[in-house]
Amino acid sequence: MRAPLRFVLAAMLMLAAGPVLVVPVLVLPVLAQPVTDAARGNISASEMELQATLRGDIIRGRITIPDSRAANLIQPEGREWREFHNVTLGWIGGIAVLGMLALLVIFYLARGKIRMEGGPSGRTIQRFNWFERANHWMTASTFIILALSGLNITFGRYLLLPLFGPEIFAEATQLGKIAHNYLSFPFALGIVVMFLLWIRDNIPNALDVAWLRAGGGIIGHGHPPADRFNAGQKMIFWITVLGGGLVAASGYLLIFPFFFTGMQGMQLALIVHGILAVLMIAAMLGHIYIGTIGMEGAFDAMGTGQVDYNWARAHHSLWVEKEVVRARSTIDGTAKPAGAD
Amino acid sequence: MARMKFLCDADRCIECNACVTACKNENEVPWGINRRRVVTINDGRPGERSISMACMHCTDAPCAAVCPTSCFYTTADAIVLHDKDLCIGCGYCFYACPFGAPQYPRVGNFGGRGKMDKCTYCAGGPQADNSQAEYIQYGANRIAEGKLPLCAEMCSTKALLAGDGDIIASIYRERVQKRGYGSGAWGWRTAYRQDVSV
Amino acid sequence: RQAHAGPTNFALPITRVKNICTHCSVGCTVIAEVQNGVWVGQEPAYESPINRGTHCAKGASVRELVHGDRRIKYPMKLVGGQWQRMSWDAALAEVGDKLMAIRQKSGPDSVFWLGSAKFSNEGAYLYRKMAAFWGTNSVDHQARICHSTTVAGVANTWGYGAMTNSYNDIRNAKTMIIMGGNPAEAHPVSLQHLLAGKEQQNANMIVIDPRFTRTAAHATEFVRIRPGTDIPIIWGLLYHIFANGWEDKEFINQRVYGMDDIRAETAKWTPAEVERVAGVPEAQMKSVAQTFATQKPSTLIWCMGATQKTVGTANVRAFCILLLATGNVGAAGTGANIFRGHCNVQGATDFGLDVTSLPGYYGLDANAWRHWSRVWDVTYESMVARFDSPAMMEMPGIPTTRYFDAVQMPGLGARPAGSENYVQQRDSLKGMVVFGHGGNTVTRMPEAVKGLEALDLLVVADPHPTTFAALSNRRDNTYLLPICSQFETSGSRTASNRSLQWGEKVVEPVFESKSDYEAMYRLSAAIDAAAEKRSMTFRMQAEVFKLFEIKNNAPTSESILREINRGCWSTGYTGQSPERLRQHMANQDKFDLVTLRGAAGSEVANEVYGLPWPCWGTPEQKHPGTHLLYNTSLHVKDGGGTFRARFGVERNGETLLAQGSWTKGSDIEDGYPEFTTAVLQRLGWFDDLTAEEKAQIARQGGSASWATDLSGGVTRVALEHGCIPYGNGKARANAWNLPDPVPVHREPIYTPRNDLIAQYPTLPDRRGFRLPHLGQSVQARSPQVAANFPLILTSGRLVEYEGGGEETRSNRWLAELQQDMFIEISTADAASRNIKDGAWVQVAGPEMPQGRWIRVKALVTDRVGTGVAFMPFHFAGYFMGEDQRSKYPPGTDPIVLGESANTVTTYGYDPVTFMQETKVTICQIRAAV
Amino acid sequence: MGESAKSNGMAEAGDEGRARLFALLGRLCVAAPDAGLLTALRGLEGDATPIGQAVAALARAAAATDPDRSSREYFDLFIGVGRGEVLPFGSYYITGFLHDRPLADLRADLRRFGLERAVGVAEPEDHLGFLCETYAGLLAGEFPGGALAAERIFARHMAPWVGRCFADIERAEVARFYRAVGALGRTAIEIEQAAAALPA
Ligand SMILES: Nc1nc2c(c(=O)[nH]1)N[C@H]1C(S)=C(S)[C@@H](COP(=O)(O)OP(=O)(O)OC[C@H]3O[C@@H](n4cnc5c(=O)[nH]c(N)nc54)[C@H](O)[C@@H]3O)O[C@H]1N2
Ligand SMILES: Nc1nc2c(c(=O)[nH]1)N[C@H]1C(S)=C(S)[C@@H](COP(=O)(O)OP(=O)(O)OC[C@H]3O[C@@H](n4cnc5c(=O)[nH]c(N)nc54)[C@H](O)[C@@H]3O)O[C@H]1N2
Ligand code: HEM
Ligand code: HEM
Ligand code: SF4
Ligand code: SF4
Ligand code: SF4
Ligand code: SF4
Ligand code: SF4
Ligand SMILES: [Mo]
Repeated sequence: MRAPLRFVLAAMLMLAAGPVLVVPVLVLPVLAQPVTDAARGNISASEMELQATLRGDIIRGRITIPDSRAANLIQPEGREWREFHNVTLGWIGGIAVLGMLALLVIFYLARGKIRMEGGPSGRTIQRFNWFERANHWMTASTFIILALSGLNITFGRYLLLPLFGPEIFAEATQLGKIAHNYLSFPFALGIVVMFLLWIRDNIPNALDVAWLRAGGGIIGHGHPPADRFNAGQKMIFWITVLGGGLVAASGYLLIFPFFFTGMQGMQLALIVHGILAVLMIAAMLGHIYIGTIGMEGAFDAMGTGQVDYNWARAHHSLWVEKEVVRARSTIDGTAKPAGAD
Repeated sequence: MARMKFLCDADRCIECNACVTACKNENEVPWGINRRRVVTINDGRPGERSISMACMHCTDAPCAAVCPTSCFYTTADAIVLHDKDLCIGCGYCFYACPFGAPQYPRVGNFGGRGKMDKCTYCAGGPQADNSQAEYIQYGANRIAEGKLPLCAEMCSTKALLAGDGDIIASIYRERVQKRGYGSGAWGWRTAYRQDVSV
Repeated sequence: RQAHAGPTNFALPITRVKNICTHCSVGCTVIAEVQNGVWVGQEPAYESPINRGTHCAKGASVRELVHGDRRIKYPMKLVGGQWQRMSWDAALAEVGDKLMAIRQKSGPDSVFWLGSAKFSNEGAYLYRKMAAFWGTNSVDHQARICHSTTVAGVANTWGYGAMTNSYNDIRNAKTMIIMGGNPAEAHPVSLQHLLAGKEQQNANMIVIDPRFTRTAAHATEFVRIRPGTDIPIIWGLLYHIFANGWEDKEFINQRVYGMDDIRAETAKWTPAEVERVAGVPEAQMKSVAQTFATQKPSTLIWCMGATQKTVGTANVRAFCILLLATGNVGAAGTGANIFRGHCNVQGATDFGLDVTSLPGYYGLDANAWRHWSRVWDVTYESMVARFDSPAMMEMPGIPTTRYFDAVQMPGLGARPAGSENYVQQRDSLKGMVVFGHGGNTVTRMPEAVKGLEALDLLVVADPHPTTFAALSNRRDNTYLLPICSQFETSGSRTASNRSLQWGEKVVEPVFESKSDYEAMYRLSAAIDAAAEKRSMTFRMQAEVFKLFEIKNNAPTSESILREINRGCWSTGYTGQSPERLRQHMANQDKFDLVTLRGAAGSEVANEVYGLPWPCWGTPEQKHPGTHLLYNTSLHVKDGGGTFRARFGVERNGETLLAQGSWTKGSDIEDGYPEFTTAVLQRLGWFDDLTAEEKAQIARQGGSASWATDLSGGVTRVALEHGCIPYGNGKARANAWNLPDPVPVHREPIYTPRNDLIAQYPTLPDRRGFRLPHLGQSVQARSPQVAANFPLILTSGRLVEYEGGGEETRSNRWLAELQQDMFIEISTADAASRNIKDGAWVQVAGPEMPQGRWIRVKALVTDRVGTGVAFMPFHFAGYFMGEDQRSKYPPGTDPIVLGESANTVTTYGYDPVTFMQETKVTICQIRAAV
Repeated sequence: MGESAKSNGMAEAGDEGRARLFALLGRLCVAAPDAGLLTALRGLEGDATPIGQAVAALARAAAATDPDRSSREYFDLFIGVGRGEVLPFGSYYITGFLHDRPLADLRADLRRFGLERAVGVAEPEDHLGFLCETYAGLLAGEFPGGALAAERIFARHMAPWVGRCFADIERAEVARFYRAVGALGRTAIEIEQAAAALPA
């Protein structure tokens, strides 16, 4: 009885070395039953491990200490997670961040700074009040620190460790981790506030289709009509709200390890967190580009809160119209600070 | 140089927890940190086996691969150790470890974890051998004293073998040949990509 | 606080001190590394042939016993429900005074002296001696609740109540049955030998148990039985053995008496009946029977699953009979391998820490008292004067399983007319002195609480406060005396295999704790002082300690052992001098792993490790000790032996002496009776005695038996002639003096199989040990309550905890491993009760107060079969839901507390020893509300 | 003795003053103060230095207690029935276990300096009070070993834990009078430690 089993085992060993995709298909049916050493009722460690590896199962038992995680004897998915963290995330992160940077450089070189048509008018209009701006900057600054400290966790050991040596790097990473943990709170708060403040103006509608079809005016020259936020900005909004929300949610799973979930959950949370984070970073790079060197006049919206009338007309024609109407009524009616809605 | 490994002969292990307690005693490991533990699979059913598990000191150690601060190092005896001064307690090694070996004290904010702790193969840490500083952070350095891990030395049934991988594998192989059965070396496939074939 | 010590400072010199693990009877050597009187490390003791460096969790943690902060540091007493610290002198003075008050008013029998299997041999002997000088036989220890039935059953079968072989010798077995034992948890290091034997001999390892235990996991065959059906199983096996002629006819003819009576009884146990009663199918029974009888040598290993029963003695007898029928006694790889309990329960039993005997199993009759009076160098008459009456002197005392009944029942003075509810002594129990014993380890705890509360005086002398301190609502007259562990004193302990091992003091007793020796010595003085105050002439200290060397306010263990050597002829405890034992400890590495013999050319050449008793003659005669009892293939001087001829020479015309069997080189090539001076004379060997020996015998009255001859001459001459002094008899398959001469199955008192009660009833009500002993009248309740308590409840051990668990639950390394009291319940029973693994459940038993439950966690597992539940008994500190932590002296409460299994366990006692029934009762489990 | 220690008001009196301070701390940790000692303590005055302040607080605390109360306090704090609120043993503070390796080390040093615990004392030598008294005796030159021994005892056997232990006494629930003793002890240790840290 044992001899054929050993044969199966040997076969499996060879198969395991073969193409990863083929193995489960070939072997699973054979292994449907736990293979036992019939003479003594023994389980073969090696076989069980192999099956577990192939199926991604945990070999789990009973343990007397209360820590239920300790009851996992062998958890082969740790290997998959390692693969994700060291390889997949590296690639996705690398491509997303570096790719976006490269795109922006190319775009800048090709298109240069998008100028205000007709130059600044000199007249301004209030676009974001102090509260909106403060919240934006709180979110933005914490995001940047989160991003840098996060990226450091993923890439620092390759990029910074050789430069600074282990002590300094570990110290910095430790600080980064603390910052990452604590700044997650203002960041998450910012996301929530942004959501509440701006959701009204970010519901997608028919205008957005047109705007998108027209390429947002970035590619061409004409400016499709847009309300307070155009489709591009809405995308940033939704990326921020949804992506940020998920990053935060997954992040909190990570901050309170095993409080909400088990080992697989933790691994999944890290996968979600990592991928969304790097994608968000890429998206935000684009946003930051437009908000600064990419477009003349854009920064003011978040700087002083006052945008040039011409800029506003170009990008948010419908919004400007409404604002003008409202401004009049405000003057007529009881005093109400502009843009307070 | 020897390639140190652990091998738990599950046909001998009786879940007596001597290994676990010896580790606590020798390294003064605090409550809640279990460098070694015993897991019983198929509890209460024929084929029940208990396996004592700690860090296996893997070949191409996954913990080392994912550590953001690269604080792991492998000794000349192939023992996988880490430097607590560089550890930031992120838990990545725990997520990657196939054996759940890394352990964390509950300290600080949130569910925050302190420096990772794990089985050192009773080989201390990066400081000077058998120094106070080494002991405080890592426990005993029996390897430097020319001894083997206490968990294995005290194992009631001599189920837990520690020492040069080739030697313990041959001890195990001999046992299996003699008795005609054996459930194999738990964790070896995963840790060393190797099996003790008989 | 940081929990880090720093490594051992290698600059300081390290002394390695050897002592013995204080937990179980395996007797693992502990090597302590000591610097400046501090125990700094524990290293593997590779030299020991018993453990070869290894330990179980408990042994690996013993350093903590001396370092933990939860031991009691100072004597204290309860005053109005509050603990108060006091000095030793003050505490002892008060205790002495109160003891004398009880003695004066109610007589010496109103004090119960509970001793300990944790004592060294010397401590156990001393405690027994003290009780004798106090004038009572109510002195007991854990063997009562452990292997008392083994001792009774085995001794009544072939002579000595002890393990016949050794853990190491099991390596020779080809077949082993482990029945009613779970050594993987209870004797973990023994598994090293069992599993090595199993592997190297390709041996059969058959586990017969109601539970699929950690041991069963390693068995080649597991037989699941209904709890309490061991006799049906054994008889069922013998049914097949006799039916197929697999018995060892030659062995039976030569060395066994009464086997035909067994044949008749086993014939009733047809395969069908066995299956009906015990639940084991015929095929499995037959194959086990065949394996055991034909693949020899075979050994039977048992423990509490067999002994803690209303039929404990009968169980044990049945086990012995199976061994006898298959010729599996007295040779390597065979035998009754009785795994004993505590580290020194064997020694404590040997030294008569028992209500029926004086040291060395001499019994309580006048001859025994005269013998010991001579050893103690006091007159017999002076001893008689210490007792209430000569009758009380020879009457077995109150056993520990019933102390609380004896507190609550009136004595003869207040006996209600016609009532059987009385204690057969002047007055009920009033005072209790407990050395080294838990309070949660005896069944019927709700009754125990009442008994404890009714006591006038409770003294607990222990390293820990124990459950006794916390269990009841006592408010005064309760004293705690801090005793040091065996690592803080020296002495010998006898492991399960009868080997004596000497433990050296590792460190000085911590804080104000004192050794048992010192506590007893000073307590005696305090009693004397109290007597003097009352102008009583009664004195203890001068007499009890007369022959000992006193150093630092305590008798030395060496001098006590020498007195043991002088008196314990009956068990061959005469050859093991302190010097020889120390020599063995120093030469541990010279002993063979399997034969335990010292290597040729070494200091201990050919001696058996630890000089297992009997080690005949004086130390100078250098008897090697007896590795295997009753082994006729060796010369008696080399450790050979026969079955004891202790039951006479013939019965009903049939000889009780061996026929055609003798030890190698015996001058008498047949059976022979015990040696006495008269026998020597008849054999013409009397003049082999030296003049000195003759003079001593003359001083003793001119005649003596081998056991009472203080000169040792009778023994010496017998050995010179190749004869064993105790005679060459037959083992008894029929022990006519027992309630069931041939063991018969009797249903447990409480059983779900009420259909079997009529056919297999328990014994009728009777009296014993000064107390009423109810049988059938309690069993009559079973059918009435069965519907409410449908599950069988059994109990036992976890590897991490020891006994009542106060020591081990205070040890943070061990406590971490088992943090909650639990009950094992089968998946089927859990499912039908909607109970999830790890959830809280409530458990109640038929004798608990109505509507009360204990609260424990459910461990849903198929270790137990459907209809059976199991609880570990190591927990205490919760009592039917009440948290008793605050009742411990602050800071001495164990880390882990839990409900006690014995809150649920019920009435039921073995008729021979009053062993408690811990293994079979009934219960109900429900999800916690 | 370094500058900062001086300015803390400790070393004005030099080794002798320190010796007296530690002798007092030792005395108070070995046993509760009797009436005489309490009276003497009430008379103490302190300057504005941290030590002076702590001494003044001790004087006030002494005025607010009596021998009975302070001895009950001492008992609850250090002895207790099973154990006191504070376990004033070095080994326990350093390792979590009583009678562990630090005690072995301490005994080696004590033996080297020819010091011994009094007969009949059940507590091990790493007791807070014993160490303070020993340190005081060494500073005062009453015990053999001299300054070198004092330094060693302090650095190796007191510095790692005595401060924490005094702080625990200061915070202990049952402490009243001993709160002030704890504070004084903690301050004294902080200053000694600062001084020890200075380059010689
Ligand atoms: N860890 C640890 N080790 C110990 C001790 C300890 O407290 N803790 N105590 C020591 C002492 S004092 C002793 S006496 C020994 C005891 O050692 P053991 O007797 O081996 O231990 P237990 O767990 O009490 O019970 C043994 C087995 O009896 C089974 N059993 C229950 N009812 C029956 C029955 O009716 N028939 C049969 N055949 N089996 C039954 C139980 O299922 C259990 O598996 O252990 C010693 N060693
Ligand atoms: N339900 C149920 N109940 C059982 C059992 C069961 O299987 N089921 N098993 C029974 C059996 S077999 C036994 S043996 C008993 C065990 O029960 P106990 O003997 O009551 O249990 P322990 O807690 O081991 O008690 C030993 C005590 O001795 C103390 N001690 C240790 N060393 C020394 C020393 O050197 N001197 C002194 N004076 N004291 C010392 C320890 O601190 C401890 O308090 O439990 C019995 N109770
Ligand atoms: C240095 C970095 C950044 C700069 C310079 C910047 C600049 C700007 C500017 C100028 C606007 C106004 C656009 C308008 O007028 O509508 C804006 C809006 C916004 N920003 Fe940023 N931003 C930065 C970072 C971020 C980050 C990190 C986030 C999110 C995590 C973010 C989220 C948003 C959102 C949701 C809006 C509103 C929608 C939109 O206008 O696109 N910004 N930002
Ligand atoms: C509420 C918000 C967030 C929380 C609670 C959070 C929490 C965490 C935690 C706990 C980790 C694990 C490493 C560690 O312990 O330090 C982590 C990793 C990481 N975080 Fe965040 N984070 C948040 C937001 C962000 C954001 C906004 C970004 C990026 C823009 C980000 C990027 C990363 C990256 C890249 C990693 C490393 C992933 C890996 O290497 O697998 N995080 N985060
Ligand atoms: S067992 Fe885990 S911690 Fe140990 S070397 Fe392997 S991956 Fe690392
Ligand atoms: S917890 Fe520490 S050791 Fe583990 S991966 Fe993170 S930094 Fe590295
Ligand atoms: S090798 Fe040492 S550190 Fe590792 S588990 Fe064993 S005893 Fe603990
Ligand atoms: S000491 Fe040995 S037998 Fe016991 S649990 Fe550990 S590995 Fe298993
Ligand atoms: S408890 Fe028994 S088996 Fe365990 S170490 Fe002690 S003596 Fe050995
Ligand atoms: Mo026992």
